[in-house]
Amino acid sequence: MKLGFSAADEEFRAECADWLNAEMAGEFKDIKGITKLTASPERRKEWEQRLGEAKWGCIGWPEQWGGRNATLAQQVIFAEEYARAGVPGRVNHIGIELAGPTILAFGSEEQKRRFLPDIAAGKTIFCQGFSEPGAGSDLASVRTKGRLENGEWVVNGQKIWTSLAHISDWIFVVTRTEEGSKGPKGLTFLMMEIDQPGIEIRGIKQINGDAEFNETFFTDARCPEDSMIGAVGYGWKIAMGLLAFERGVSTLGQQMAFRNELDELIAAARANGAANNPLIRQRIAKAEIGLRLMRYGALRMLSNTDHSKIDGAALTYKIQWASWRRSLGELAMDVLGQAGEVAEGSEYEWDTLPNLFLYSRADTIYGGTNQIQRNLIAERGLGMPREPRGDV
Amino acid sequence: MKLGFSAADEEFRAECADWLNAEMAGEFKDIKGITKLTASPERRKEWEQRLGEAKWGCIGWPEQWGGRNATLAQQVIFAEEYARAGVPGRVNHIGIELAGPTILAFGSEEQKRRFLPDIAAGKTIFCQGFSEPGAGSDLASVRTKGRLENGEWVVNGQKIWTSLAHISDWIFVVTRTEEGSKGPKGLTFLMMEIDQPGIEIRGIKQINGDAEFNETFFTDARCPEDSMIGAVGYGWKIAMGLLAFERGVSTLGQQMAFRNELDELIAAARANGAANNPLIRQRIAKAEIGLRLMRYGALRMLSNTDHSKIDGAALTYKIQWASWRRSLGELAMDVLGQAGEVAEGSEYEWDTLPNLFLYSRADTIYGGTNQIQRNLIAERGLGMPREPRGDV
Amino acid sequence: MEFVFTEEQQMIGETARAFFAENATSERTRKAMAAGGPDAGIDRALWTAFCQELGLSGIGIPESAGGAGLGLVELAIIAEAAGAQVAALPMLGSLALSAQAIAAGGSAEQQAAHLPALLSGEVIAGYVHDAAITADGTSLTGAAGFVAHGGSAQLFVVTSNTGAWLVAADAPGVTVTPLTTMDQTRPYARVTLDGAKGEPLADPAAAIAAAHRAGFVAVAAEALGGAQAALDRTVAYAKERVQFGRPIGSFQAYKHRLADLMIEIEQARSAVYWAACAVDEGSDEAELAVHAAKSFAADTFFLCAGNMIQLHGGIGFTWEHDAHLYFKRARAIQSMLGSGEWHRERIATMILGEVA
Amino acid sequence: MEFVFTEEQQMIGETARAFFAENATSERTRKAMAAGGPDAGIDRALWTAFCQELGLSGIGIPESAGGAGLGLVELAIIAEAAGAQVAALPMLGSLALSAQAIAAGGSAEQQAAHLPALLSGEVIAGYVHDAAITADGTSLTGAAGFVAHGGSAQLFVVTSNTGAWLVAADAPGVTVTPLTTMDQTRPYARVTLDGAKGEPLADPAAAIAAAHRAGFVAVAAEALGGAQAALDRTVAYAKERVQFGRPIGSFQAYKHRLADLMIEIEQARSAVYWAACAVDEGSDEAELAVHAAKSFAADTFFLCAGNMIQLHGGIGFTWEHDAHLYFKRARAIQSMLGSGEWHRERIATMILGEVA
Repeated sequence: MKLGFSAADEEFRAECADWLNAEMAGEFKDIKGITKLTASPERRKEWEQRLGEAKWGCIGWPEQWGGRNATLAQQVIFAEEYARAGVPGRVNHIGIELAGPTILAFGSEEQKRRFLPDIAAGKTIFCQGFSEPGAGSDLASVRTKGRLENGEWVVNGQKIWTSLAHISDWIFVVTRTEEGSKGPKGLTFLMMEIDQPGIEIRGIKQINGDAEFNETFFTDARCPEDSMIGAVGYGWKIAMGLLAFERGVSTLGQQMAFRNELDELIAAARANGAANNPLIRQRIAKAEIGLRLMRYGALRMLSNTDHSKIDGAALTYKIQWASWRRSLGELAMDVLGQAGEVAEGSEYEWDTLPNLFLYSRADTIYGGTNQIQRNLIAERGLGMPREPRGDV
Repeated sequence: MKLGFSAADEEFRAECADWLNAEMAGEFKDIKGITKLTASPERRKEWEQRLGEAKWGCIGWPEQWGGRNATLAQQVIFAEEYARAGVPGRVNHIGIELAGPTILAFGSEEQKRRFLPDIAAGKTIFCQGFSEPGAGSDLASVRTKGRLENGEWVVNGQKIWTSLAHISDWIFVVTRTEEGSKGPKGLTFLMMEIDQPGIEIRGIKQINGDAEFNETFFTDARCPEDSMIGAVGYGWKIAMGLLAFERGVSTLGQQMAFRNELDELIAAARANGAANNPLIRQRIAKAEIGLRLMRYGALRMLSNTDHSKIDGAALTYKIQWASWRRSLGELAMDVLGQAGEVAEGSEYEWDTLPNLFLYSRADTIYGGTNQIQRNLIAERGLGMPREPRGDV
Repeated sequence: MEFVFTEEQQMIGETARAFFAENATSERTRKAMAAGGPDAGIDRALWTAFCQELGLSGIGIPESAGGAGLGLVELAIIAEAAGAQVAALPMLGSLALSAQAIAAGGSAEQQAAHLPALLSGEVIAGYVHDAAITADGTSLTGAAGFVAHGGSAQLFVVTSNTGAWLVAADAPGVTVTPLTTMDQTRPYARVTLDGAKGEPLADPAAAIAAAHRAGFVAVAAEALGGAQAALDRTVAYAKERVQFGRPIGSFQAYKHRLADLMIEIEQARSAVYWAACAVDEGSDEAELAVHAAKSFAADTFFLCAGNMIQLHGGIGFTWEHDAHLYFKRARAIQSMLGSGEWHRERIATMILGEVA
Repeated sequence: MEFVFTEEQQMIGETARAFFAENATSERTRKAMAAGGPDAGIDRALWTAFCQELGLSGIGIPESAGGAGLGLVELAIIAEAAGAQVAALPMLGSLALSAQAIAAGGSAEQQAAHLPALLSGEVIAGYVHDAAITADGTSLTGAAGFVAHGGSAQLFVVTSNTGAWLVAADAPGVTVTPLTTMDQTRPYARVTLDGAKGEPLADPAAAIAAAHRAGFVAVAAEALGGAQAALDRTVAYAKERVQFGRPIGSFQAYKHRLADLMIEIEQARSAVYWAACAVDEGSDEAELAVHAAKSFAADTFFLCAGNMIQLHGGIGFTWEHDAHLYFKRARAIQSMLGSGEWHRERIATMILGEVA
């Protein structure tokens, strides 16, 4: 058990920091410090490509596919320095954290060649088509249909909560390809190009006035037969494997964004005197502790190579960060007082902290609600009886 | 809607206070201020009888049965003054609050004559035999058997958590009288005299070192046929009716005991300086608010004569006070600090506040756990689907 | 001692609930939210109907002052009904705070000059409170940052901790800056007084006390109505919505969450009507009760509205669904007129004394 | 950077867990709880076996001082295993506090004079800390109210905020009053010094720092072990116990409660080993980490132990069931060596500065 980094790691850290700081002071100065996921999409796609050119796009991937084969320590360091430099989040996070690893694990050699280098290069932006209206957290009840027709998959149906679909190039879709099948059986996992007549995207405006999420409609949308990952009927298995990738190194980058939010809150508390309030002090200390524990939980989970046992740190990670962030949003508002409830301009647009307060209500819902997370933890982590499906 | 009391009510209040204070300064001086349920049982039985002689035993009952036909306001006042005078809790609370009202509602005229005057006079102390080992909160799975034999009920089985059984004269028992019946069907409600060879009582030592609860064993225990309340097979209906009585005026007396506990906590916080701690101040204010709201919730519930609708105040009352008291125990320990964890003498016996901390862990369990309460609230109060029984 | 509604109070409640349920619809509220200028966050037609047709605006104002009599209990009943629909109305600033202040602390002339127009809805008043407002004769200087519906007001009741004045919104030295506000059903304005002329109210202490007590009780009642509505709507959704082949309301963890909300709401209900009664009856518990009601009901509403979002899943955090209206209103009620922490500290001071 | 146990650490953990599970049984612990005099709250045979047969008592003490080397990570592993069984042992006072203080701040002579007897278990030391203890030359005056296993100690390590001394329990001017303690597995004594002779430790600052860091980490680790055991035992019960015709673990609300405990425990685990590592590696996070670990793990344990009682129903609050041992230990850990509030305020001071 060792937490410190080696001298070589620290050199690598300096290299990351230098490069990132130079970029954020230079050509990409204009996007430094952006926190909103939907802001400046075109410039941020250019940033993805810049990362790709310099081989910083997916450093943990094999060199063959555009990565650097980076060690865990290096990945940790890059994620930390990335956020420390004020670089905005990756608009292709679905591509690099979910689609890429899925293709790496389950795709054919040809699919790897077709997709991985372009993802690593920041040229192919992915989004995810899992949830459907009427089946938010219940992935097994997918109704979007896929059928093979003349060597092409033809897809009809509707997905919802397809984050950033409006700026993406590809979508991966779980479809029901076996007529009359139910639950996790008969599902197939397809990669589809978005720019086609059969796919229509409509934004969903959220509580904070922004529209990150979308509804995506499929009307005889098409993709080639070999755009399927795995085999017909393997969709569930792949979707489940993919959920495991959600707990990768990217969590550390996300945490650094949380660090920035907490630092902004601390600055606000100092500025308006809330930092002298003993109750606020206790809550800030708790938030600080929670964030640190998130980091060390993630390091435990990433350091763990024994996959024979349930990894408690991994299993509890989603609810932990989502709950932490929701509390942070409430704390931020209590620090700001009524001033947090008014925006600067005439538009309904919110600064980091009030936006955190509003947006974090979604954190405990998407990607499996806190309720679903507790089911998983109790059933997989503690071996409690499974919640029965009904037949309504 | 009116909260104030009339001038006549205030006169009644003075009368109550005068009498109670005189008693607590005189013959019953030695029991003033006792808070532990198991302390000085013999003297407290004498106190029950003194109350009975002066017709203060069950003031809400009809005069015919030893009561005073007191109005709600009068009952509220008596309960408040009772606790204010430092009078210890009623050792016969099961008799006056549960057994008595049950007999009044479901008993025959002869049963009323046999039991009610003696309960009101403090001469018959009752305890309650509902829970069984292996079926704590699941009343419907009663296994204690009753059978009629030569005009007598013969009872075999075991009850548990029979509070104060060791100082009681009678026990009311729910028995399964229909061979092979299941769930709420086939149950019968019996009143049994405790002093008989077929009934054995063993104390259960609790977390605080005290033993208020008991296991009660029935081995061919007997009672006359007409010691049954209602009819054969009506046990469930009566037991359910009885649970409603648990939310009567006695709650106000209980609250005054809580008032005394909170006052003791406040005094301790002032004495040791914890009252200057802003976090403690917030928690004490919350406790004060919670106690007041308990009072006004109880007054809403007692004032409500429209029984056609679900009474939310009544339905949520148990979990409210139990949770409040558990929190108060934790607050008390935080006020006292480590000093709360050491006792004065060499015996494992605890002062009011540490005892509150320990004993209140039972408050959220007996009489229907907080979990059971939430089921009831969701199902009866909000009309949510019922939790299915299993068939294990 | 009878802690249930009288028949008259029940009737007022039924009338108010029916009125708001029918008229303060989501569609109309959203139109008011989107409006700018003096109509921002106000459904004008609803306000006129409430004041003039329904005639409930005078409740809690003595008949001698042109009101309908009755007291805070009845005012709370109405505020609860309005809160249940998150109605976009200037009820808080204009009636619960300003009209109460004038009725309690204004001279007969001041009452006659202003109350009829406030009660008819023709004039909207805003309540401007800041401890640091100073008066040089009748010339007022200071500012308050979060005046509810301040951008729609023609008249301000201005109070410091000791003084109370009437100030015309268009008087020289008055600057009103409407603010983009999280709760768009009750937008704030910043009101700055730079030597603005104020007409002193006859009894400023009475005005301030009445405004604050009525304000605390009114927002607490609004919170109660909002909390109950958030629960009711979530209960309805839980019965309909099917996930994993079952109505989501059949999941025990979901049920228990709903039960926890009901437990809080029942206490909030006791708090609101205890406080209203205590004020109406002049009980010596009144001070403690209004602080308890404001802090407890606001927290209850926030808890319920937050859970309303959570228990609706994805749809719950969309703009399209009404959950965010409740959520933002709940947050606003928590922070306005003193935070929960402030109100609890007042109570702590009553029972523990000041911090040594 | 590798945040997993080494093979050696895993082995130590397995050894310790097996030892305590086999030997620190409920029966033996209850015997120690009921004992009086110097054996109060100590299973003497267990202590001897732990120190001499198992030979784990020297872990965290440098080999140069007669210890087994290694660091706080290994000490935490052992404390976690002992905490899982609520073992009745003087490990905290004698090893984690006193021996650490002597090893870090004692001269070579002081180490040689005392550590062997402490590590062999022949001598039990108590740790007496109070900011107000004063020294007049080597004559100490003051008192500490809650010295863990103080009634069993032959030697005291006495510290104020600046000084550290060794005091023999039988020295003139030392009064030891054993106290009836809620957690009978770790009874307190009041130790009063009335001009008692103290031998100054060579480096008092090092002694105090080492004792406190090791003490915070050790009780945090104990809390972690206790919390996990409380959850494990409740999980086992939930699978067996049938109510309403179903295993109670099939009730979703019950499952979710257990899940919430696991979520906290996983964080507590990160906290404990982060803190232990940070101290061992001399990281500049160490100070923050030990405060985080103590406060977080203590609260986690209390939550888990409270739920252990609740989720066992009636049997959970009986004396006969072990739940109350966990519950009382958890409470004791919360209040000893600084409350959670105190530790969090230390962290707040690090990130926000002192209150202005």
